[in-house]
Amino acid sequence: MQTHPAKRVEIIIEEVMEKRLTSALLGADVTGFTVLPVKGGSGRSGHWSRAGQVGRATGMVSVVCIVRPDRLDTLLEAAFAVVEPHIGVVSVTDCEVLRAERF
Amino acid sequence: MQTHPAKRVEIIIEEVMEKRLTSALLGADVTGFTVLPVKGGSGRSGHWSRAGQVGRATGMVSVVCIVRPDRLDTLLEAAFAVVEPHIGVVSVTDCEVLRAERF
Amino acid sequence: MQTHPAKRVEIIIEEVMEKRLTSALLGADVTGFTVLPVKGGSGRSGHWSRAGQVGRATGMVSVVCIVRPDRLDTLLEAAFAVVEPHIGVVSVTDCEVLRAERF
Amino acid sequence: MDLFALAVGNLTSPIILSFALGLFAALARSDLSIPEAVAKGMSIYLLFAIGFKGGVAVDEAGLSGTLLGALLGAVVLSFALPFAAYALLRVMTRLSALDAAAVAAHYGSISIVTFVAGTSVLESAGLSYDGWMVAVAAAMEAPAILSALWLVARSGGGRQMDGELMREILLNGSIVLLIGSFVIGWVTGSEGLARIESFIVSPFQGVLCLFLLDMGLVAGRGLRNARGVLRPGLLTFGVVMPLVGAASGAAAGLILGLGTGSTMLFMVLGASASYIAVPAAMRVALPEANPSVYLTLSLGVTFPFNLTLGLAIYLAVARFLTGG
Amino acid sequence: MDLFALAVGNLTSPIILSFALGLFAALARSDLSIPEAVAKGMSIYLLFAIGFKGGVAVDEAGLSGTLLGALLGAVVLSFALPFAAYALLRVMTRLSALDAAAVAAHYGSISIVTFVAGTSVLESAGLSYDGWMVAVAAAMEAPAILSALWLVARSGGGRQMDGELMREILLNGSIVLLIGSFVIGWVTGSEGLARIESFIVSPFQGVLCLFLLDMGLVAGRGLRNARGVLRPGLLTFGVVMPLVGAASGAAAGLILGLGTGSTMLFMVLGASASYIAVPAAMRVALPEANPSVYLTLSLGVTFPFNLTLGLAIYLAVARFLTGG
Amino acid sequence: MDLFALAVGNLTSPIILSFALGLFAALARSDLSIPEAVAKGMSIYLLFAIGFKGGVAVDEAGLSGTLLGALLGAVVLSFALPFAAYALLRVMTRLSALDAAAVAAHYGSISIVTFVAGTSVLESAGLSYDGWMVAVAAAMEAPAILSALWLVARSGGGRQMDGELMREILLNGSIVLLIGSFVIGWVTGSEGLARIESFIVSPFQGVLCLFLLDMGLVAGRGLRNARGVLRPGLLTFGVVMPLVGAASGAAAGLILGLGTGSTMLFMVLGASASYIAVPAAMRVALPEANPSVYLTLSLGVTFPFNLTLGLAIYLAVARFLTGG
Ligand SMILES: Nc1ncnc2c1ncn2[C@@H]1O[C@H](COP(=O)(O)O)[C@@H](O)[C@H]1O
Ligand SMILES: Nc1ncnc2c1ncn2[C@@H]1O[C@H](COP(=O)(O)O)[C@@H](O)[C@H]1O
Ligand SMILES: Nc1ncnc2c1ncn2[C@@H]1O[C@H](COP(=O)(O)O)[C@@H](O)[C@H]1O
Ligand code: NA
Ligand code: NA
Ligand code: NA
Repeated sequence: MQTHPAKRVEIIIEEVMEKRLTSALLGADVTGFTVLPVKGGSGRSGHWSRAGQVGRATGMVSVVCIVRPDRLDTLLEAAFAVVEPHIGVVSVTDCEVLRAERF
Repeated sequence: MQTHPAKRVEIIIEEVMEKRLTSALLGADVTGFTVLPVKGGSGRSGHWSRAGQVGRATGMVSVVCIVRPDRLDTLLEAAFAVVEPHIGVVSVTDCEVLRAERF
Repeated sequence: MQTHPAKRVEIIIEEVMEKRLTSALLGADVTGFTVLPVKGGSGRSGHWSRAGQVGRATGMVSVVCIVRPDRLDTLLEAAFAVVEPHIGVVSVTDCEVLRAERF
Repeated sequence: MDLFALAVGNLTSPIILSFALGLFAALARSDLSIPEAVAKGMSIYLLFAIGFKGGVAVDEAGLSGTLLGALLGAVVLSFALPFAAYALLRVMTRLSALDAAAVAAHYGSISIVTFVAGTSVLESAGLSYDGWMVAVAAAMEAPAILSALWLVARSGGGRQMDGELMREILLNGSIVLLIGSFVIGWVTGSEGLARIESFIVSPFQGVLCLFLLDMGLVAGRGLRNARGVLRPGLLTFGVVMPLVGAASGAAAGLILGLGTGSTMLFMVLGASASYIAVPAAMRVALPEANPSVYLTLSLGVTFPFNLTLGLAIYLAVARFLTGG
Repeated sequence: MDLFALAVGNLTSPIILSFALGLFAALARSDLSIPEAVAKGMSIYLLFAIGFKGGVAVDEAGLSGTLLGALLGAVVLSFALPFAAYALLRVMTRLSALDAAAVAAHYGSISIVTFVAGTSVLESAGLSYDGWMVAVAAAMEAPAILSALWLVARSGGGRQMDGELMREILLNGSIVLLIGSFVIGWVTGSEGLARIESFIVSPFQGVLCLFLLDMGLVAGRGLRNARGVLRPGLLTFGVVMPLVGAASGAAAGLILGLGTGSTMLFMVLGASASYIAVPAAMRVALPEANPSVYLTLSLGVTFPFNLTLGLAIYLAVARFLTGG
Repeated sequence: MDLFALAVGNLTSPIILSFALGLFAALARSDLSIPEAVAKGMSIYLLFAIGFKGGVAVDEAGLSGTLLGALLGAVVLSFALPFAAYALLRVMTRLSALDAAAVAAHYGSISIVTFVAGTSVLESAGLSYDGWMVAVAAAMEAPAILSALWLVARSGGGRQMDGELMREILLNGSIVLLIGSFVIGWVTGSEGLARIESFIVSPFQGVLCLFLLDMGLVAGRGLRNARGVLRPGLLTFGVVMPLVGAASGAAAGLILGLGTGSTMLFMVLGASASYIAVPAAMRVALPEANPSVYLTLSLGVTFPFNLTLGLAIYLAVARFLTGG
């Protein structure tokens, strides 16, 4: 089938920063993204798990964002401004999408 | 370690369409896939979140499917037939897998 | 923006093996990973869903791990030792990351 | 001024105030939220409890001949109301034929929480109702969807109703649980009730409060995201259509010769709009229809209207009509 | 016809009917489902409540010398039953040694919900039982796993039992919660019970209904996905093995001189098959064994059999044997 | 030895033992865990119930002039305590200014579960308290955050407080729900309470047990992961600071002329440390501060101390001071 090149950006970020990140994305005209829940993880600040947690201080979410290649830099800059002082991981993968007109 | 080329297909689709999509995949002999929950997102039809929702009308899921490269087209056609009139995002990434005999 | 090449490893594995896998990763000095919940799926051993399940025998999780390319083999060997006799899927994708010093 | 006092009494019940709190929190962008799993758990509890109690009531009171008539009336009403809604929408708003049909389906179907809130109002007023009204509620869930699909097909759009979708609609979780627990209640009767009474009767009102808190949160979030959608015409429809539905319900109640309580509940069923089963069916069958229109209208306008003013009005009218 | 009446009375209790409703909904492919978090929450509630009440009962009745004997008997039974199950499976079915051992582990261990349903039946029949039977239940959870691993090792397969797995099995959530709340109940006694009675006693039966609804849904889904697996031999085993287990439990009860209630519960423990702790341990220790065999058998065949017919039979037999 | 008996009585209550069970299970690395959604559901229930009951109490007893003074005192206390905590931390530990300020914010704010456990102790002792103490609790949630940010800004670090963060803090879920249900309780009064009493009053203690089981699990997991963090200086601070906070609370109670119950609760508020609202605010405003320091200290040290010994001490002191 006919596919089109695009970029898949995955931003793993603290749950408390989710709204700030998505606002920044929307502000940079990146209107398409999907937020996945995260169960737990490990990093330089240690191990954590959401099991039984009531507060939001220890959770992360994963924001997946598929964009046209020429929009990548705008996206990364918007994301970086939010992520910078915080913990979080930003990765970019090449991908192909169906229905390019949607992006 | 020895790895083998494969394709990673990610289909973000409405929860109400999940069963139809997986039936179509199984029908096309794509028997391996994993369904991830989705917390929220944004697209041309606006912002949404699963928080506190009882109904299934507003949720999405992410179906991840790793296939041998030569099975990709069959998969995409099966998926496209389901996704076409609906909202949803299909992306394909090159990957390498361990244990190629499983795919 | 300045990005750096890295590898994104995704390990879909049985929930009962999660702790063994993450211990093996930590043992191989792979300290950064994120665990995503999984809702359901299908494979050679059939269809499953977490809906209404109390026990842990039928669930899977997805462990995402972003590493420097030169750490990939260590990671795969550690993961393989755990996954080998079990069901589970390991895939590796090339990606680019911001803030390479974190990996 | 009986109606006024009733409305005020209703407005200051913990149930309504909990809904208002949720609405306020969401509009003020508080991060208060109830986990999806807890919300679903509460809805399962409410469906199970209301179905079970209905079944027990039937076991105790016996089945009058009216049940069959009421079920028939319910199906007819659910089939017919979408046509009225569709006509009103085409006149009052500028919605496309497709969107109008999708909205119309919601108003032919019912909201079980509104029904539950209606039974609460009856209890406060010391009035009883027929236990089988929960079966009547279940019977009204699905037919409206068929009318809407027919309306779309007639205007040349939409997809054909397939068997799979039909099965999904008829066996959707709410219907199965409601009917299933109704049958369980009927079979086990008051002896069964005695065993689980302190689970399904005593805490019922409290759970309803928290559930309405959640519905307020969801409705408020929907209203915030859909500001652009709610034109005056639509808003008016969201308040007028329940009155039309209630009037039809009242007619059905009178024709069937139901008592005050059951007539009021029939009005509530007519007036209420689905926000669980029908939206999900519309996503499948009419994917091109705009969900924020029908969700906002049903949950953000009609539901609060019924809860705050509607129930009081319907009770007053039902009393007047049946002399109860 | 005492047994028959009892079976019918049991079959029409809200508990069993809720299970049947879940089973029906899943087999009819309704989308009714209970969120995983809610199901887990209910199971935590049930374990906490049953453990706590057991502890309070011990505080009230005092510890007779029988407890130690009963614990010992329980461990022996749990070790021994897998051998019986394994032998039966090798004769009655064509399962591989590995699969047979994995299934056998389940039948030496226990299902706490079946135990809880057993206590419900006793209560309905106005019979009491020793509070420490919950400790006996906990003691039977794990030993069977060791027997199964030994069976596999003997036939040259499987992996060695490592310390980590041992710790996981002994400290698995259900055991810790059951024993922990048993101790809390024992320490705080009836004064503690008074403070939380309206949480753990009154709504108990109702929560059990919803939990069994969920189990029916899960069992039904499992049966649908595993149609190919359930050959006649396996099906027969799923009904015969509980009777063997119950007979062993009855023997233990008689030898220990337990009362009617406790003897019946010992039979229930012998008859029931694990569907939480053991399957998880098998996934780790015997990954090559086919999970759909043991899950379907335990949850889809033996559990419903025990719930519907088994409990009535065990009670009748226990009464006959103890003259209760 | 009144204090001693009280401490022992408190230590053997189901509530404390449930917390201990959770702590034990986590430290022993059992896989026992309560789903996040269930934990959140229980916390929503507890906030709703405690707020509602407070509001009803105000409706019944009327508002004495003390409320305004108490609110003012609460805000002052919440602003002031972080300075005391910061000074102590700089003297007793080697935390950086940033980490010290982040920890200090927690101790000026409050833990609503500790408050709830305090009301339980009062009830057991047959003492009453002013219903509006829940409003006082809500008033103490946020001000401490501002003090901490000011301390950081003064030492040249941190980020500026933006309007968005301010809104988030003031409208955070716990505050909105607590104040909201307080108002609902006040408006609907004892008539409203009667309708939902068997939901929010009877099962309250039992839900609290399960919630504390979960808190024990979370605290235990935190302690295991943060072994390196808890140096002796920090540990000592985690026990001394509550006493300082309680003393300030006692002073406030005396100045305002509160009764024994309310004075004790004021002490509890001063002594307790936030583990929900403040940590989340710190992640946003002071991302460089180490979360395992403040989470472990608040939830792993101060919370258990208050629960086990603190409450008994505060009650004894409050009785002594007010002659109650
Ligand atoms: N290399 C990585 N791959 C995937 N996730 C990571 C990685 N490093 C960190 N994370 C996630 O980000 C969180 C915070 O990381 P850190 O700031 O290193 O403690 C971790 O708990 C993980 O959930
Ligand atoms: N570019 C994108 N990247 C990731 N997810 C997307 C994207 N576009 C849409 N989605 C997801 O698909 C849903 C529906 O998209 P839409 O049809 O554009 O409203 C959104 O709410 C997102 O969850
Ligand atoms: N090709 C695949 N792509 C994605 N997930 C898979 C794939 N194969 C298996 N899985 C996941 O792994 C689980 C076990 O697979 P299997 O061992 O083949 O039964 C499935 O239920 C899926 O969740
Ligand atoms: Na209607
Ligand atoms: Na057994
Ligand atoms: Na404090």
